[in-house]
Amino acid sequence: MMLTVLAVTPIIGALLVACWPGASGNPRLVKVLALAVSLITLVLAIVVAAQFDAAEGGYQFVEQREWIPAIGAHYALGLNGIGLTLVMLTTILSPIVILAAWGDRLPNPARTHTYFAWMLALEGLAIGVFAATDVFLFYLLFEATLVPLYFLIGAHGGVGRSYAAVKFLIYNLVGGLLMLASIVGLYALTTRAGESSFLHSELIGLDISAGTEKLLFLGFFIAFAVKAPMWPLHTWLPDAAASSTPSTAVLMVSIVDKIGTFAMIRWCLEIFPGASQWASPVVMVLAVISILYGALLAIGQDDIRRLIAFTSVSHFGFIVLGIFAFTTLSTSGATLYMFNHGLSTAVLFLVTGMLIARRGSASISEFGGVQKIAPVLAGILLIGGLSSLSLPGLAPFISEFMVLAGTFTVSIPLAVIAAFGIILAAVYILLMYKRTMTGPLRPGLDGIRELDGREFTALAPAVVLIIALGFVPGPLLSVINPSVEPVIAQVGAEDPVPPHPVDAASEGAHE
Amino acid sequence: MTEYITLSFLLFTIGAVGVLVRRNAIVVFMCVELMLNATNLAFVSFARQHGNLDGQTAAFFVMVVAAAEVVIGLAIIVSIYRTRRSTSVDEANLLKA
Amino acid sequence: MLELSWLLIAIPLAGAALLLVWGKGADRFGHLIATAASAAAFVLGLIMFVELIGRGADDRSVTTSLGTWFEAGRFHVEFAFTFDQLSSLFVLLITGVGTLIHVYSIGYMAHDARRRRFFAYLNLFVAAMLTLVLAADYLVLFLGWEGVGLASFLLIGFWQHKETAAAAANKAFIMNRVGDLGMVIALMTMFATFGTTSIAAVNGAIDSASGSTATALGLLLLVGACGKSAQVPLQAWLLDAMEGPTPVSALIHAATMVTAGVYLVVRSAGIYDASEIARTVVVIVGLVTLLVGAWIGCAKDDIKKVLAGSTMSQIGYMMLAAGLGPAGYAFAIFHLLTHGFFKANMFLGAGSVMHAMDDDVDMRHYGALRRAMPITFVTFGLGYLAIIGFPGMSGFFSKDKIIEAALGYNTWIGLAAMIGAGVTAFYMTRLMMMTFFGEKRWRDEVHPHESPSVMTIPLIVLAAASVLGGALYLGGWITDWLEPIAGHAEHPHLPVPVIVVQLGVMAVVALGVAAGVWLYRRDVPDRAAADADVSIVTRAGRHEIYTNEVNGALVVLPVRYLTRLLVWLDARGIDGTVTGTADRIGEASQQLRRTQTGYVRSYALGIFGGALLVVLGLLAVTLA
Amino acid sequence: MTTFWVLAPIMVIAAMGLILARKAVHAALCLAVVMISLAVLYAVQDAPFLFAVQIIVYTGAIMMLFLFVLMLVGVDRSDSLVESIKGQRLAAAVVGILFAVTLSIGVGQVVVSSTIGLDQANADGNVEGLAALLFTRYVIAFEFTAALMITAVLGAMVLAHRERLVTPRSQTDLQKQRMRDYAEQGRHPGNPPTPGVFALHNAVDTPALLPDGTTAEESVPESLRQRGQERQGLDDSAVQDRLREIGPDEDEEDADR
Repeated sequence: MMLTVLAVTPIIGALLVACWPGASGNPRLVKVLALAVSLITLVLAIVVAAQFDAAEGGYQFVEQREWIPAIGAHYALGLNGIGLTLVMLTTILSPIVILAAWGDRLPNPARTHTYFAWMLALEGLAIGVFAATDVFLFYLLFEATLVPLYFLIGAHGGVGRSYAAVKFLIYNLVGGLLMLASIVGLYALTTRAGESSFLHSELIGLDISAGTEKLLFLGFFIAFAVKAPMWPLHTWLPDAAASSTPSTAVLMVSIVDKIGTFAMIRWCLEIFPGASQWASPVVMVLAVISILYGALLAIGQDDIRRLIAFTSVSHFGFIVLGIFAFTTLSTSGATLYMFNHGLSTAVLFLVTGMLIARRGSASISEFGGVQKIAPVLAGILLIGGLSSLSLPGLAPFISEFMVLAGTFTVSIPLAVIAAFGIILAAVYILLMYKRTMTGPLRPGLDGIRELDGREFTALAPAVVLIIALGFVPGPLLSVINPSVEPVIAQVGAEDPVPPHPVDAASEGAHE
Repeated sequence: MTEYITLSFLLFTIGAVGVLVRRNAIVVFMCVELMLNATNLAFVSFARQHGNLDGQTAAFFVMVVAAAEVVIGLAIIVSIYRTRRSTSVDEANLLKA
Repeated sequence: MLELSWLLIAIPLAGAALLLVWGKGADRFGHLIATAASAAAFVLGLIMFVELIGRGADDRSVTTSLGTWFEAGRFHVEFAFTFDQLSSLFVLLITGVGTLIHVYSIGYMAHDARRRRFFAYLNLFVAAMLTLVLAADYLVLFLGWEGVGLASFLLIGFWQHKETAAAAANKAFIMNRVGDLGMVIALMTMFATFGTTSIAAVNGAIDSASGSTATALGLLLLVGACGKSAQVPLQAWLLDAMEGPTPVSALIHAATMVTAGVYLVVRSAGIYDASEIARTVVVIVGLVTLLVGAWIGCAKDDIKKVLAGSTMSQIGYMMLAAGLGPAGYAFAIFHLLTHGFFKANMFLGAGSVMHAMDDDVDMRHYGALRRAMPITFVTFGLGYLAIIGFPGMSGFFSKDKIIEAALGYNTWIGLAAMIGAGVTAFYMTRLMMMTFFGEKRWRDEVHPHESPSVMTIPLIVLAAASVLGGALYLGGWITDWLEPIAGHAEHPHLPVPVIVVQLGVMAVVALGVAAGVWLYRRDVPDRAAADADVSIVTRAGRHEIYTNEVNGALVVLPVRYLTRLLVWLDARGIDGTVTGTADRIGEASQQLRRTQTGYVRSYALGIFGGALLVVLGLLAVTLA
Repeated sequence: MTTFWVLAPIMVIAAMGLILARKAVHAALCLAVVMISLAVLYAVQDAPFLFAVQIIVYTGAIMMLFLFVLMLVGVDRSDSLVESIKGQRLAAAVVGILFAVTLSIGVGQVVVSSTIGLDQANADGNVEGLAALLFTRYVIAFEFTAALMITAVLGAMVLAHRERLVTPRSQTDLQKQRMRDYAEQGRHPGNPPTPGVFALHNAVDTPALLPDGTTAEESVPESLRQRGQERQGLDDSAVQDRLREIGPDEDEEDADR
């Protein structure tokens, strides 16, 4: 029941926010209400995390009920370490995002309550996606997340919002349709094998012929590659990010896009291990292209939000690379990367969003010298940027290194080429920082305010987490590792043994 | 038996073609009635073939519905005629953007 | 006590965090907190050093682990620190010189509104640098490595309102990232080969791996070292880094951070011992940088850039020594320490001069400052004597040893190093002559004055260290001390007796000094000759032998064009395909729209046709 | 069977007449023929009740309604047979023929079992048999048809009813309006000309000719004009033609000279 409560709480909250009498005339009430709901959800998530037995590894808090017996669909929820990580990310980011969204200038202020309601609805649906262990339920929730995002972008975004929203929707619907076709295929297979079922546990053991498996795998994978987004299916992201509010962008990139990479692990790797092995070389090459391509395009952007969107393309490349390298190290790293990237991108999007709101323009060339009058804002931007370029001591470094090191044991050339991303990351982040924050103050920027208390409160938890996880990632990894190991075993891969292993414990610990 | 059904189909097709080619709403309407009658004939014939009265019952219901439909249809034609002074179905092409 | 090495790092780190988080409230006393933190780390380091000396020779490496940093699969990183002979020396250098520079900065930055921030960054740097030298695992070392890079970035760009400072900071960070790429690949190679990145484990197990692995590791680490230590070909950032406040140049870009590459090579002695090729490349890199640095030092008029060129050159000596293997490791560290003293001394002296000259850095505007700033002059002069290797000064011992070792390795390399010593003497003499001797060339509104005692006391202490640093070599102490890490150094087999070498070096140095004095004995014009009027050698030196241009043409421009091309391709190619498809569908729909005439009879025809199709379909199914 | 073979051609011809007749009234009469013939076919097929209903409901009520509406909207008017939608007629013909052919082929497949006949079902009488079905198995549907009929009646009333939206204008108002129009637009304040004043055609559907030879549209009664039943084109040339038919006009010839 715990998971249902967790997922339904924000959705009830969304209904409350949307329907609260007089909500449309009282934005402040709406904001407080939404924040309260998201905080309650966070508390619930912490309760779940506290009860989670990290060492056990398998699915916990399992709920399973018959839903549509005719096709064998179940209402089945359960969390493993990977799911828990992403649920925590969702519940941690939601209050941050909602608090940061308080000051958003919406195209139609009278609809503020729907803005916050959609955010909460998205939170609830995302939790459901991460917890679903029935592929039919997963698919429904996966597609349902498009609805809130569509409205968040299309109704509450900025310039070009309807174009971006439609582009986002069509891209993701096309991916979703391919996945639906694969799900129908799975249904046919299970029906033929005996009893129709969509349950993850049933599908894992399913006997699929190699050709069919590849086709079904592709249906799933393309849907997730669009979501993730991977080169060359990425072009919806920059538009969507540039046309939405910062909070929407965070929800989209930090949470919803993670569904893609998360689902690659849960559905592609576990259900189609053979096909995953088959596709892995191509996917890894695509991932490396994403890394470099995203980074190079980020360098060439003038719109800050598009820049961050392209950095995300690059980072998602790392995540996918880690997943498809099939080593415990890289896949754990990829999972950790999802969490860390969520945090660092949230900080970047929100803090630049605050900057953009102050200036009324997202063009880098319109800024300059802001550091002088808003040092705290500049500092947080720098920390966010440094985490994005994976500076050791900040959370993303560990995950990026894990991904690279794990990949290196599988393919040296790919890991080395991908590592060039770390140079490009420095270029795009530091150029952006330099052009916006340093140098003489540009005329017209005199009115830029320092972060106010609310904004600082919204950003501080994420910044603290980024720094803390840079030094103490242990708690997260202890949850992730036991869940990743069975995945790697299911794929049938084994961690390569170093040719000249050293027993680190005995060597390193001599006094 | 086959000949009754064939006649029914023939009448139905003629009715349908009439709907397609005539522009006077009243005539179009009459063609629709012809189509309904054609189906009734099929119903009655099938009733005889199967040896029960369900077909005739169906034909009866069709007649009832047809009567109701004619009442409403003609009322609509009259009211359209009142506003547009025409009974041509081509004039009512507001569906076109 | 020796298990407290983490505390060494924690103290300045806490200082930095405190100053940054406290905010404006700490403006009045922030610098004192930072200085106290640095001093406390020094005291703790000193106590630990004394304890280490008290221990037996084979019991001088203490590793303490704070626990696991992260682990997954076969990978496991301990957050562990090693306090041993090598790191203890570095701890003392970093905290000692660091504390002096903190003290100096109190005076130097007194009028800067953001002084608290400056001290926070300095403390951050000290913490990161200590992490670097204390790390027991290459990954922890990399943490410190990047930490000092960050501190360097923040401090070079400290005066962010200057475009040049911000650009220099970016350049430093990005060029270092190129080096870091080598480091990261080295780390991955270590993991893939040995399943660990522990320094002790990797260096211990390197013999079991193939020679090519050792060579690869050696070269990759060298790439990292080149980036951090401003060695050719990644040296271009160091001269620009002089945009930072002078104490930063002294601490980070002279005494400590830039020598991290040398530390890395010495720390990875096991790896380099296993690969002749890697060592040779280190020697070549060191030698080339040595000469290039000296060359640049001769041509610049900016006092800080001369010193920066000199730093490059001196680190080149250290690299050269480190590349010689066990014969040179100890001398590399020895020179590193003495250089840390005298170069910090001279940078601070230069800062003192600039302070007096209203932040003018052009030596052509100086002249005859010896009377106006006697303490600065004397301390700077002692540093000068040390760097040129005046007999008895610290530099004399450390540099001589390197040249001897180089001669023992290869006569030509030794001779080249010797010539480098002569050139060093020349450009340092030039600097002395232009700054402190000759006629006054400063403008009348400038009133040179001696700096306050908070700045001169560190100068005096460092000058004393520059003079006395050679004491470390008394009785070969430093080679013995480092032997467990660096291996036993054989006495080099020289073609000529040692005394001949020493006399030869002295002769070359004397020549360099004489040339400097002769050329700049009279007044120097207060404006440099135009590029066209000087020899091609001078011109190249002024332009830092055109490395910026080369980098620009080979890296920056191609990347910029590639970026533009990709932006265009993304919009036209990939997104163009997508939007193009959408447009085609839209056009097709426009065509199809024509069928929607709005005539009800058309729709009826459609219905009828559809019915026909359904019937046909049904028939087809039944008949089939 | 004789009845069928006699009636079937008549019905097909009448049906063709329905879609080919220019005038709606003719079409309605054709339809009536089809319906009555159908009624006979029902009778032949042991459906006396439906025979009666067909005559009463269709031929009696529905056809009357059709004719009623036809009278209302103009009985004389014949439709233009020129097709306005390109290809509509051809397409309709092709689809229709294909449809008929396909269905006829289909019938051969469907109607295979022999005819049972209704003798047994009609043992208690056709009406009783139908009644038994209607009031047992189909009673709910039957009730719904009742509801449908009521709704239809109400619907027809709502649709055909015209609410008076403005108070009717009195003679005084009309007169005032007429004078205002005269003042503002110069419209003739007197009665409109009567139709056919230059009695070339002795009918109310002929517009009057004005002195300059043009026609006065408003001379034709409005209801005729709305139905589009006024005679067109009594323009100058038509007048001349008519005059020539009547006989040479001396004045005209004088003028020519």
